[in-house]
Amino acid sequence: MERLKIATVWFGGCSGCHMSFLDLDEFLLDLAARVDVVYSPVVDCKDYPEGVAVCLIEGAICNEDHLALLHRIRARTRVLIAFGDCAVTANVPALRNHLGSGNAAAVLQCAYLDHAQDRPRLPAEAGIVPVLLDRVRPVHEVVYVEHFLPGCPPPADRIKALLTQLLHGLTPHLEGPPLTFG
Amino acid sequence: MAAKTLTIDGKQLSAEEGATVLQAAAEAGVKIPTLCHLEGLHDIGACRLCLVEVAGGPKLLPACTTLITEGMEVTTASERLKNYRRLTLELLFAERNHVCAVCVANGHCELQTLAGQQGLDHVRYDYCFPPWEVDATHRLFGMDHDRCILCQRCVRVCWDIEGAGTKHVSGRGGKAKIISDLDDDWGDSETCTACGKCVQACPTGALYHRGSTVGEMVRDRSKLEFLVNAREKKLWSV
Amino acid sequence: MIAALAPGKPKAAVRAAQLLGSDQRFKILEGHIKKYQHRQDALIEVLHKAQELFGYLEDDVLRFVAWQLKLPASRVYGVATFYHFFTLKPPGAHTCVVCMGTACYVKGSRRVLAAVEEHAHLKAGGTTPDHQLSLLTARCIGACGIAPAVVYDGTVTPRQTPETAVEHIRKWVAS
Amino acid sequence: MGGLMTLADLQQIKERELAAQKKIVLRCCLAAGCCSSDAHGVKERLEKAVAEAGLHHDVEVRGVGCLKLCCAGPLVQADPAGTLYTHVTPESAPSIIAALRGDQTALTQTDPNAAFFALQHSIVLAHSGRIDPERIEAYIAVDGYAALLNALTELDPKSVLETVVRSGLRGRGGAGFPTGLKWGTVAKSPGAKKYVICNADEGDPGAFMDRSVLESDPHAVLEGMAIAAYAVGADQGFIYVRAEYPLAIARLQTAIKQAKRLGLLGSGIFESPFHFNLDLRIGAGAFVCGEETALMASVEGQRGTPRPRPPFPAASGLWGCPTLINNVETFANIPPILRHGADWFAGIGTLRSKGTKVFALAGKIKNTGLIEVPMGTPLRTIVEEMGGGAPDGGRIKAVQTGGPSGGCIPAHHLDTPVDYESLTTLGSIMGSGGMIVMDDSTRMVDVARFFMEFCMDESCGKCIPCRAGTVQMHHLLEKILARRATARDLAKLEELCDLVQHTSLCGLGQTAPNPVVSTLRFFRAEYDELLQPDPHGPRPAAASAPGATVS
Repeated sequence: MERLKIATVWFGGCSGCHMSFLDLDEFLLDLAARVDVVYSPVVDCKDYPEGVAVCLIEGAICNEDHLALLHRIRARTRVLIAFGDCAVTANVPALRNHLGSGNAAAVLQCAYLDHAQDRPRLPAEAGIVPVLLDRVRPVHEVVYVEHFLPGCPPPADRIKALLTQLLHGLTPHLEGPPLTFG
Repeated sequence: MAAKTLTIDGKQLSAEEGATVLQAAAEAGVKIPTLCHLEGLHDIGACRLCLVEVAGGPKLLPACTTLITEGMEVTTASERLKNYRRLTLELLFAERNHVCAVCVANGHCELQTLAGQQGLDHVRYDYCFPPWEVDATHRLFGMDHDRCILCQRCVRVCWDIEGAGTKHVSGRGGKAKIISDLDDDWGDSETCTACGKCVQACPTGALYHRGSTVGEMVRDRSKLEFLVNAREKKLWSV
Repeated sequence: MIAALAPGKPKAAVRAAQLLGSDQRFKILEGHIKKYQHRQDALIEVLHKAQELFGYLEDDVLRFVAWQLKLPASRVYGVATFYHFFTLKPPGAHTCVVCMGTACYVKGSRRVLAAVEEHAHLKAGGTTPDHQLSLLTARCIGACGIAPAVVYDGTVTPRQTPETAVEHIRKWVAS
Repeated sequence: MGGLMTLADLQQIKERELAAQKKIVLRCCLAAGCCSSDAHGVKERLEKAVAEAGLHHDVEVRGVGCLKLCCAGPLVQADPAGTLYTHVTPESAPSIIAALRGDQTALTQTDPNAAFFALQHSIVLAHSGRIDPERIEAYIAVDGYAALLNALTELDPKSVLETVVRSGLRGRGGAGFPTGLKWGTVAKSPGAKKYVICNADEGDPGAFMDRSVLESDPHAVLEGMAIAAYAVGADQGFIYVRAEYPLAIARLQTAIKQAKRLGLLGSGIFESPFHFNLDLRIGAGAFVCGEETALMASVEGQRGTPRPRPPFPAASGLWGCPTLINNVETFANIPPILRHGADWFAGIGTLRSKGTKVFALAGKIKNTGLIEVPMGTPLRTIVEEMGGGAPDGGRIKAVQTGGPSGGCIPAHHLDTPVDYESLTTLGSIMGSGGMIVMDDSTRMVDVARFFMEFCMDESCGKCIPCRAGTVQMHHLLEKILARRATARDLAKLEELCDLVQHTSLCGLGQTAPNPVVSTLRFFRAEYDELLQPDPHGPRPAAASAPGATVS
C-alpha cells in the first residue's frame, strides 16, 4: 500500500494544538508506520510538497505569509483539517480585529514601542518579517476546509479518532462527548 | 385544573391545562434547547431555539410561550429544526466576540454547551468582531458585552425578582446593549442592590464575579428557583 | 438634617429640585407631566415635549423625567434610545435631513447625500465641529411624489440634486 | 354644544354649509407634497387676488387635502369647470383669477379627465382634495358623521358588525385579514374595558397613502373608529401616528378637538349611552411599531418590541385588554360602507378582495402621486395608463410593492391583477400600498441591499434571527455587490433567508428576506453576474467521493 503523505502546519497559534498532537503517544508510532509526515514544524522541510493527503492546520491566518502558504496548501492537499480554535474561530489572535481597521499598526505600536522595556523598535525587514493582515481570519474564511476539530486545544483522542477514520477511507463521524469551542 | 393529552415526539403524555409546551416536554423527559428561558422568569420567546413544529399549522412556535392544547402533536427535533438551531447558534457566535478559550465561563457556558450538543464545529458566517467594552466598575461584578447574547435574563431577574429595575436594554438591533441606569458605569449605579442575581442568571460569560478567571465562573441557578418559590408560593425548599 | 444621614451624592429628589430651580424649561416640562397626571405610559409623550424644549435629551433631562414619572432611569434611557426621533446629543444650529426612502433612493438620494457629506466633511448622523450643521437621514418622510426630497431646517424641499443640495447648505457650512 | 348633537343639528350644519357655498371654488392642495413647494404661499396670494378683484362674494379659496398628482404640485383646481392648474407659484397664482374672467393664462394645466384621474375610483379619497380638512362642518356637509349617527340610533352593535362582515372588507395594513372577523373576535372577547387603535405608523418607505388620508379627510378616520368602537364595545381609542407626519398630526389634533366640541366624541354621543374617548399617540421613529404588538408596547410608553402571538391583541392587547387594531385606510372605509351598504361595497373589486385600494405611485414613473383603484385592476393599467410609464424613454423593469416586506414584480408580470392573493403568488404582498416603479437603470441586487439595510437598522434586536440574521444577509449582499462573493456565499444568503423567514419573532423579521427572495426569483442572473469563481471551494464530487475522505 502506498504510504500517505501527511502534513501539519503552524500559523497564528500558540502551538498548543501541536502539543496535543504529540500527546497521541504510541499512536504516533502506528501513524509513522502508515504515513510519511512530509511537512510540519517538527520536520525539516522548506517547501510544502505536492500530493499531500491530509494537512492539520493550527492557528489563524494573521499575515501575508500565512495567506500565501495556505493557498499553496489548499492547491496541493486533498483534505484540510482546521485544527484547534485558532484555526476554526481565529480565537485569541483575532482579538485585535475589534480595534477595527489599522489594528495591526496599533498592536505593533502597543507591543513593540509603548511597552518595550528595552530598545523600542518595530520589527521590519523586507522579505523576512511578514506584513500583518488587517483582519485575522479563521482558515475556512480563506479556503475550503473539509473537517473541523475545535477545542483549545482539541483533545488527543479526538485527533486520533479523526485521523484513524480518514486513514481507513471512511467519511469521518465523531461520536461521544460533544466537541466544543474553548 | 383539567389535564390535556398531547403527543411530543411521538410520546403520549398529559399535562395540566395552562402548561407551556416546554413544561410539558420537560415533564415527559424531552429536552428542548433554550437560551432566553430561565425557570422563575417570565418568558419572552426571544432566542428562537425552542421553536417546535405543531401538526396542523405552518408556523414554528416557541415552546416557552406556547400553551398546550388537547390533542396537540409536537415535534421538537426534526432535521429542519435542528438545522435552524445550528444556524441560529452560528449567528450568535458571529455577532459578538465569544472567545471561549479565554472566557470566564468556559466549560460552564450554556451557549458553548448548546453549540456542542447541536454539533456546531465551526461558524460559516464572517465574524463581526464588534468593538464592545467591559464594564469593570462594580466592586463585585463585571459585565463583558463581548459575551452578551441579549437574552435579557439579567433584565428580567432585576425587574421581576429583585425589583430594582437597574438593568434594561438600550438602543436596538445589533446595537442593543444591556445597561445599568442611564447607561452609567455599573459601579456608579444608584439603584443596583449588588444582589448578584443577574450574575447567577447569565447563560454566558457576560456577567461574572470579579476575580474569576478562565473557566471559573460557575453559576447557581437553583437559587433563583428557590427565591421564586419562596416569594410566590411561600415554600422554602433549598 | 436628614440629608446628613445620607451623605455622598445628592439623591434624585434633591437633584430634581435643583434642576427645577435652575432652568425655567424644567418647570414647563413639569407642567406638561402634570397634564398627563404623571402617568408612566405617557413617557414617550413626555420625551417628545422634553426634546422640543431642550433640543435634545441630555442626562439631566432624562433623570428629571425618570424622577417625575417614578420610573427607573434604565427604562427611560431604554425608551429614549429605542426611537430614532430622540437624540441624546446636541444638534447643530441647522439640520439637513436627506430622505432615503425607496422612492427617493431610486431617484438618486444616495448621490445627494454623498455630495452633502463631501461638502460638509460630515457623515450622516454627525454634526460639524462648529455645531452649525447636523446631517441626518430619514427612513421615509412620505414625500415620495416629489422625490428626492431633503428637509432643510424643517422645510421639505422637492426634487433635489447633488448641486441644489450643496447650494442649500453652503451658507451654513461656510459661516 | 357638547354631547347634545342630534340628527337635526347635523342637518342644520349641512344646510348652512351648502347655503354658504360660493359659485366658484378654487381648491388649493395643502397636502405635504404641495406644501413643500410653497402651496401656502399660493393660497395666500390667491386670496389676496380675489379680494383685490372684488370677487370674494363669488369665489372661495379653499385649502383642501391631496389633489393626487403630486409630481405636478402645487396644484389648484377651479370649480365648477374642474380646470386643474399645475406647478402654480405664488407669482403665477393671480393669473388664475384672470383666467376666471376669460383672460389668457400662461399657467400649465393638466387634463382632469386624463387616465390618471379618470380610472380612479374614489371611496377612501372621495373627499380628498374637495373639502377643507380643517373644518368639521365641511365634513358634515358631505354627510360626515351621518353613518355614526345612523349606527348609534338605528343599529345595534351586532348589525354594524354584520354589515362590515358582509362587505368583505379586508385589512388595508398589509396582511389582508378580514376586518369583520377581527371585529367579531374583539366583540366576543370577555372584558369590561376594550380599546380601539388606529395604526397610522405608516413606516414603509415609499408609502404615503395613510398620510394623505389623514391630511385630507381626518374626520373619516375618526368616524370609522367611533363606529368600530361601538361595534366591539370599546370606549377608548388611540391613533398612533408617526412623528414624521407633523401636518397629519396637526390636522388630527384639530379634528379631535372639533369632534369633541360638537359632542361627536366623548360621552353620550348623539344622545345615546355610547361614549368614546380618543387620544393621539405620537410615534418616535421605529418601523417595527407598525407591528401590532410592538405598537401596543409603544402606546404603553415602552420600547416598541414585539411579543409572541398568541395571545392576539383581540384577546389580550393594550394593558391586557381586548384591543382592535386596524390601519388608517381600513377605518376610512367604514363610514362609506355604512352609508352605502355592504352590498354596494362588495360589488366593487374581485371575488376575494373587495372595494378599492389606495396606492402611492412613486419612483421612475411620469405621474407620481396618489391613486385609488378597484381591487383587481391590472398593474399595467396602473403604471402604464395611469402612471404614464417610465420617464425619459426608460423602460419599466419592475414594480416594488409592500415596502421592505414586499417584493419586486418584474415587467413581464404587469398584467397581474392587484389583489391580495395575486400579489402573494408572485412573492410580493399588497402591503399598505406603496408602489415604487423601477426602470432599466435600477440594479436589483442594490435594491435588495437597500431594503436589507432598512430592516437591519429597524430590527428591534429582541430575537436572534432578525437581529443577527439581517446583519449577515446585509453583509453578504454587500460582498456580492463588491464582486467578492462566490456561489457559496449566495447559498448562505438563501439559507439565511429561509431561517429568518421561518424563525423570527414578528412580521418585520419574517418578511425581511422578501426583497432578496423575490429579486432572486425574477432577477437571479443579476446576482450570478456579480459572483466570482471559487478556486478554493469544495472539490468536485468526483475528485474526492463522499466529500472529504482521503482514499
